[in-house]
Amino acid sequence: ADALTLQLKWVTQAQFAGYYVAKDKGFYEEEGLDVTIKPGGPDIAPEQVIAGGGADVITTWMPAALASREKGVPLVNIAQPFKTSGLMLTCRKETGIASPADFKGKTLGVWFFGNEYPFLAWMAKLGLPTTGGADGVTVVKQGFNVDPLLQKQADCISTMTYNEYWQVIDGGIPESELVVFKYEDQGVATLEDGLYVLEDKLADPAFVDKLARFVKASMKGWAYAREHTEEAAKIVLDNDETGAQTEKHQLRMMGEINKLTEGSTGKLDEADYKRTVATLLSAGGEDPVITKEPQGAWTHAVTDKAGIE
Amino acid sequence: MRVGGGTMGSMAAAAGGREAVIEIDRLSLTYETNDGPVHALSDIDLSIGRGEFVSLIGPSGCGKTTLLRVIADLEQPTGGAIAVNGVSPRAAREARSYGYVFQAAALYPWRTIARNVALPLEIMGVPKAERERRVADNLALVNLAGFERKYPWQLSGGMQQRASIARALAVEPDLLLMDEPFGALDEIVRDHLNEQLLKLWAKTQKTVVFVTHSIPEAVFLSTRIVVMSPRPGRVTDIVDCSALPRERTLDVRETPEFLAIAHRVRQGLRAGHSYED
Amino acid sequence: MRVGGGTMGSMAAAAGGREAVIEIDRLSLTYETNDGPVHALSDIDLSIGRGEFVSLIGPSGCGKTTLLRVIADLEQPTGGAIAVNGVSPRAAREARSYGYVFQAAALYPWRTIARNVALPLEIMGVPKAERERRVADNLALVNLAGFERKYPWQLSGGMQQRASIARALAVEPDLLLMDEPFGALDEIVRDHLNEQLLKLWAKTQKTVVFVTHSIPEAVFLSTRIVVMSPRPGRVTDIVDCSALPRERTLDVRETPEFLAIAHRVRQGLRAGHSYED
Amino acid sequence: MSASLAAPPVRRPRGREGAFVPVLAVVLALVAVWYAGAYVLNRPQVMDAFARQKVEPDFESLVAATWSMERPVLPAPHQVAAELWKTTVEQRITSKRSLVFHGWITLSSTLVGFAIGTALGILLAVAVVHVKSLEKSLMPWIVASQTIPILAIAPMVVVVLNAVNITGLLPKAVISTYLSFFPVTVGMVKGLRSPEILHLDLMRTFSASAWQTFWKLRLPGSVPFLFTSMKVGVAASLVGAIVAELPTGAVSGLGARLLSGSYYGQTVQIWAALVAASLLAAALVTIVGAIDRLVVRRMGMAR
Amino acid sequence: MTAVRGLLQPWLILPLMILAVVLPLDAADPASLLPRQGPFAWTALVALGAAAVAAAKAHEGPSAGLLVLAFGTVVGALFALDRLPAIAGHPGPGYLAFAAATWLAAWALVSELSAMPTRAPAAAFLMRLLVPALFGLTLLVAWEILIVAFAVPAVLLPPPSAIGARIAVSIPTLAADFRQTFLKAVVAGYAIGCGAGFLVAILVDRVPFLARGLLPVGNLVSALPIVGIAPILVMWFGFDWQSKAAVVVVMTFFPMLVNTVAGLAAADPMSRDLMRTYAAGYWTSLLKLRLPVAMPFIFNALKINSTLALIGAIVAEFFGTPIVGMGFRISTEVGRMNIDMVWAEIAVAALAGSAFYGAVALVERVATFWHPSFRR
Ligand SMILES: Nc1ncnc2c1ncn2[C@@H]1O[C@H](COP(=O)(O)OP(=O)(O)OP(=O)(O)O)[C@@H](O)[C@H]1O
Ligand SMILES: Nc1ncnc2c1ncn2[C@@H]1O[C@H](COP(=O)(O)OP(=O)(O)OP(=O)(O)O)[C@@H](O)[C@H]1O
Ligand SMILES: Cc1ncc(C[n+]2csc(CCO)c2C)c(N)n1
Ligand SMILES: [Mg+2]
Ligand SMILES: [Mg+2]
Repeated sequence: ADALTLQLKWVTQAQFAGYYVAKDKGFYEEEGLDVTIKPGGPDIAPEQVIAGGGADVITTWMPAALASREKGVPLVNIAQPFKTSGLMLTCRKETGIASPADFKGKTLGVWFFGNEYPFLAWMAKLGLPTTGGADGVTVVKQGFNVDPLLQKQADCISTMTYNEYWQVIDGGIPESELVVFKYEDQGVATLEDGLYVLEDKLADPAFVDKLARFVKASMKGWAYAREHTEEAAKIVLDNDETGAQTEKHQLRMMGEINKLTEGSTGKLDEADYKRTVATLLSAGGEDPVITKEPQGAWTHAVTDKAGIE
Repeated sequence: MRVGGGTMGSMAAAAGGREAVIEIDRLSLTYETNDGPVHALSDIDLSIGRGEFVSLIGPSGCGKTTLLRVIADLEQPTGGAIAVNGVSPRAAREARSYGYVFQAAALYPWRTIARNVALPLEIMGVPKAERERRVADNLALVNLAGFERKYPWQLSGGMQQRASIARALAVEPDLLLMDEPFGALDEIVRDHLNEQLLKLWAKTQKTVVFVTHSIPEAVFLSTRIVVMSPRPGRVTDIVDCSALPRERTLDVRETPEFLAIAHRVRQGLRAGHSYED
Repeated sequence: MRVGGGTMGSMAAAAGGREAVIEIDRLSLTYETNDGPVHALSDIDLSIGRGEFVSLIGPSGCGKTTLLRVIADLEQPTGGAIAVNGVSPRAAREARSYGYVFQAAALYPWRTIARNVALPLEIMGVPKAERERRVADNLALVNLAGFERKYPWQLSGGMQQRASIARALAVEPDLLLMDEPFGALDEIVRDHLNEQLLKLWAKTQKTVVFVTHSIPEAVFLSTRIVVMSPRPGRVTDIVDCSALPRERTLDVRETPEFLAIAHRVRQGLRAGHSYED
Repeated sequence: MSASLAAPPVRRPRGREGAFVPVLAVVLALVAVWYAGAYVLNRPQVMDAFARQKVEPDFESLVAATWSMERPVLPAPHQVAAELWKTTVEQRITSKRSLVFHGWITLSSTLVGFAIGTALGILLAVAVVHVKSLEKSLMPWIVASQTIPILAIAPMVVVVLNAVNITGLLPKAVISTYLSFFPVTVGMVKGLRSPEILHLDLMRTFSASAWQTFWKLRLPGSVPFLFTSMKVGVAASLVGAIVAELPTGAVSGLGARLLSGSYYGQTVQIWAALVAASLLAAALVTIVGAIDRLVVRRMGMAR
Repeated sequence: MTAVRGLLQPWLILPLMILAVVLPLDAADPASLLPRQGPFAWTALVALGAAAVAAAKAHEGPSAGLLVLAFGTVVGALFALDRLPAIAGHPGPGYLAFAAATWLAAWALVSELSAMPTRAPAAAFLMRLLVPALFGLTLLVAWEILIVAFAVPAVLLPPPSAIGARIAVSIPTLAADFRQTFLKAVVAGYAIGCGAGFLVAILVDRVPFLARGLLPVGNLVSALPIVGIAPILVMWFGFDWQSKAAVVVVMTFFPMLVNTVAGLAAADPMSRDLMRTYAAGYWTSLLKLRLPVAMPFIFNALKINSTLALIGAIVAEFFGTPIVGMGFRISTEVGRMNIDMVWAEIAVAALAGSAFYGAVALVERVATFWHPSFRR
């Protein structure tokens, strides 16, 4: 079987259920593939891993992928299993925030490490400086968890619909005391978990063929996960080597993830791409994510080859 | 061979009826080592009166240092009793009743010579001016004036030893415990310091317990000489020196009394040795 | 006052015309210290022939140890020239031409006495059986048989010093450099070791350079005595002892020749001192 | 100090005999402080919760609530103990839910890293002490190397090592090595230079080679420094192993437990892993200390 | 060492120079032989050859040879750097041989310099700076050549030139980060952590009950993993530098504790006996004897901690900070693939850490001048 290594963006969880399902259910095997899935973690930059030759395919967010492309890592999107963005800003109601207009002077928790681009784009759109002060917002780098909100160290924090948001709820704050702003609703959504490879390797038809089989099997995995939520969550749990995940948590995450993959065939929707690029270009600032329209940052060659419509 | 032994009572008598500064009764000390016990002191009886100058003499390893350390409460006896100034050695030590000159100089390398000598004075809270005076006086006494600002490792062996003598004298204690203080000094300096020590002793009525290997030195300085023998460390003879005048000059060493005493000490010493060839 | 000085040629003559083991020419050494230079050795001329027994005597701090250290290549002279066995001290040291007894015992606390004595033999690659024989012999010589398995801190000061002598002798060098080796020993042991050393010297034709503070010891042992004086360290007299028979017993100390030499040395020593009282 | 007599042995604090009662006392005090801390730190959230239910809590129910929260700021000791019990005794030790399993993963790379680190540290110290040019040129760079934040380069190290097909234990051990060799180097440079001048002179009179001087004098003389450094080194090694578990995918080991616990806000799990790591560290340091005492006794330097 | 110094490098340089002359500089162009590269190439070749000869003779005594060696090294390095862009990604064996020869010459130069006797203290001090600086410069040039010649992706490891350029344009950012991380978190945490370790060691020493109870428990904090405590401390002490200082406190505590405890046990029995004869109290003998003896150990801890503190503060910033600080910048820029900025911060950290360590070492030299390690 052809060997292929996939580097995930984050630790083993339902966010990557499609791949684990495809592996466990033998979908990859059916396509003649031997896929190794490497979990990620904080401080693992999949872009760096692939540049160093540690993986063949990576999952990452498009803003980070495009930024890397400008920095000399020629990443190309070959498939986009996630249709919708799950990123949002979650605030406590008691801070008096009801709409983005109320952000002024507040403290907002943001994930950095390449995840900050959508936020910066949004703030740029709102015209809020991120350097603190009464007229702007104070930004703090948020760690791995939702403590800043629970501890009232920040007025709002970044959350994913499928994960951190529920931790806030579990932390004892009822939904009624929360205000959430989905990036999707604010018109600053950017594409999340897509599949990327290095551009030069696409010149090899054998590699493209391998990728096509991989994408096909993966999408089959995602479809299976949507239909068998509980089984998929169970599979993820089995693959978690830390043994720290709980079933309740993964099941709920699976449900939320399924909402995000809903409507994607795997083929990148050019309109989504254009919207993402436009959002990023609008972010501006002294250190913009991307300075110009990227060229050749995506291809349909793989999905076409896989026979995906 | 035991000559000067006896009970506490007879010892006190030997001390000339004076108030006893040190009273030792059937004292013994055994060190435990990896290859069996070492009987460093065995059944020692000794009484030393106020104002006496007692020398300990004996073959190397016979327990002189150990005995001095017991008096100074640096070692715990494993048998018998001992009193210093009528109290336990510990109480005496805590009352700062004595000054001790170690067999090795034991100077602190981070202090200059002057500050090494000043160390006990600092600890005892002697005011600065007085301290400086005493340091200067005692360094001059041991002929180290001019070396105040040197560090110990910059001095010769004999100079280090003299510095440690100055340190003990600076304390001006009533009881002086000295472990071969003049071992590394040449004859001239040694004679000089012997005279100085005798003068000091006569003037200040100190009690001195003095370990030496030099028979003439012992006879010249002492009111009594305790001869010891090793394995186990015992007292084999106590030689009285009252035949010599109390005020002595170096000339006394030529007198027949002196030579007689020296001879007796030498006999005692020889008896304690294993090889007579 | 300079008596035994002179040029290299005359010194070689003083060495009795024999092949010179140590040749020192206008040697000087200055230590740099925090408060100015110390002139430890100044303008030393000395030649020592093969088979000689030369004692260095002088007031504390006059540079005896320093001179010995220069010969042993432990200190670099700041002026003049020196040759040991016809080569530089460094080459001589690297050829393991000498054994050195330090003023302090310098035993390694993690080695037993036997292993301390064996240390140089291990380093020189002496086979085990031979090593054990030499260790046992030399410990017996210094009367430390039975203490093989003790650690240095379990010995008395004098015993430590004897262990360090045994260590130097075990090397069986042709040239022995000894810095006050018998300083901490009682008279009896000292006499005994003096005789042993003299026997060894006579038997093995060693050359010995010997630092001591005891005038009788120096006279008893030496073929020549070098008298030094301090600040700066100089040679003030070289006393020849050929008036005494080469084979000596302790009785020689009563002879008029002996007393005459001792007197001359004492004069030289006294002249080097600052206080004549 | 001035060595007129054989340098006497180092006197060491008494061993652990009879340590039980004092340790128990200190641990009890610690637990008491911990309970108090749990109350104080968890109180605000508990108050909020009560306020939501519109109840006025009395002290007892406050205490009960602060000590039994599902997501406490500081879990109470018994919660951590229960979690520890659940993840050690109640799991097969081969199970990935067992802390013993994860502890072993971390321990193995700690030990490998520590062994290499100690050897490297001693080696560097020997080189620096013996080769003059290295002291001046290499030592500053050894120091500089330690100022590079490992977590920043750890991913790069792992990526590079992965690229040359070194995976599993070794990349983690490399990070452990990196952290643990430095204390050993610094301590040993000092230790190897600490013999008395007189003792070195003695070696010179024997015309001993540098190698002989090292084995027979410098090394034995540096023992107190060596073991002190090794205690710090083994602790650093454990920290390194745990830190290195993050960029290696954080799939197993105590570091992964800490991280995933943190990521999912499972405070009790974090604290259980923390306590496990601490116990492991204490055990390692204690073992090094025991070896220290053993060696010192064997060398005849203990009284 | 003398053998290495006198012989090894020159004898390796000469064959390498021959290889450099006969093999192509550019793997893509077999005709790119060094002798055809014009006067600069010839100058470099001759200078390097002269340097090799000078290095071979250097052990005969300090002389103008050192200048020749330095000149050859510099010219060789300049030439290697000059040709670097042309051969990027496809270095020829001749080029690599030339670079290796230059590197050997630099090595010889550094060992010659460090073997140079320096009597005046000022010159010795200068040497202490010059030698490592030269050594570092050599490393940087080698790094630049390797990275560019083998076309290592800049996202893995950028060449020093790129890092230098980045530093030049980012001074204000670097300064702000330095202020936040070093001047606030590190300094405060180091002082408190070392102080606490020291005080607990004294406490443990003073109260034997605690020595047996607290020391084993103290070992518990020895390896509190920073990954575990950093989030907790952020929770307790907030996002700003105070929580980083707290992490530094935890990290520096144990080395200080262990070293101080060991140091306090290091006084030899006779020195202690002397104190006993003075009936010196606990504090007196601590102050006058045991602390001075413990100083070398304590300085060990201070030195180890000087670098540990910096690592601790930087890593702690991975777990929640305001958007300034060296650790924040590093983790953020890694995610942004601005690896040159990451290395710029690392360079600042290395510089600051080395200076910190150097300062501690300097104080050590002054404070424990009496220790045998400083007396030769
Ligand atoms: N390392 C040193 N640094 C500075 N000065 C020193 C050093 N060693 C010795 N000296 C000085 O050199 C002089 C000679 O010292 P040396 O040890 O040779 O004397 P010595 O004749 O052996 O004396 P002693 O009989 O007391 O052992 C002394 O004044 C001493 O202070
Ligand atoms: N700490 C120790 N442990 C074990 N044995 C010891 C210890 N200290 C001394 N001894 C032994 O006790 C005996 C007496 O030693 P001590 O030091 O009192 O002799 P000394 O009379 O002072 O000899 P010297 O004249 O050589 O100094 C010796 O046999 C010695 O080996
Ligand atoms: C340093 C750091 N970076 C990102 C995230 C959040 N996060 C982790 S994975 C992911 C996308 C998929 O879950 C996001 C947003 C975090 N918690 N910590
Ligand atoms: Mg003694
Ligand atoms: Mg001397």
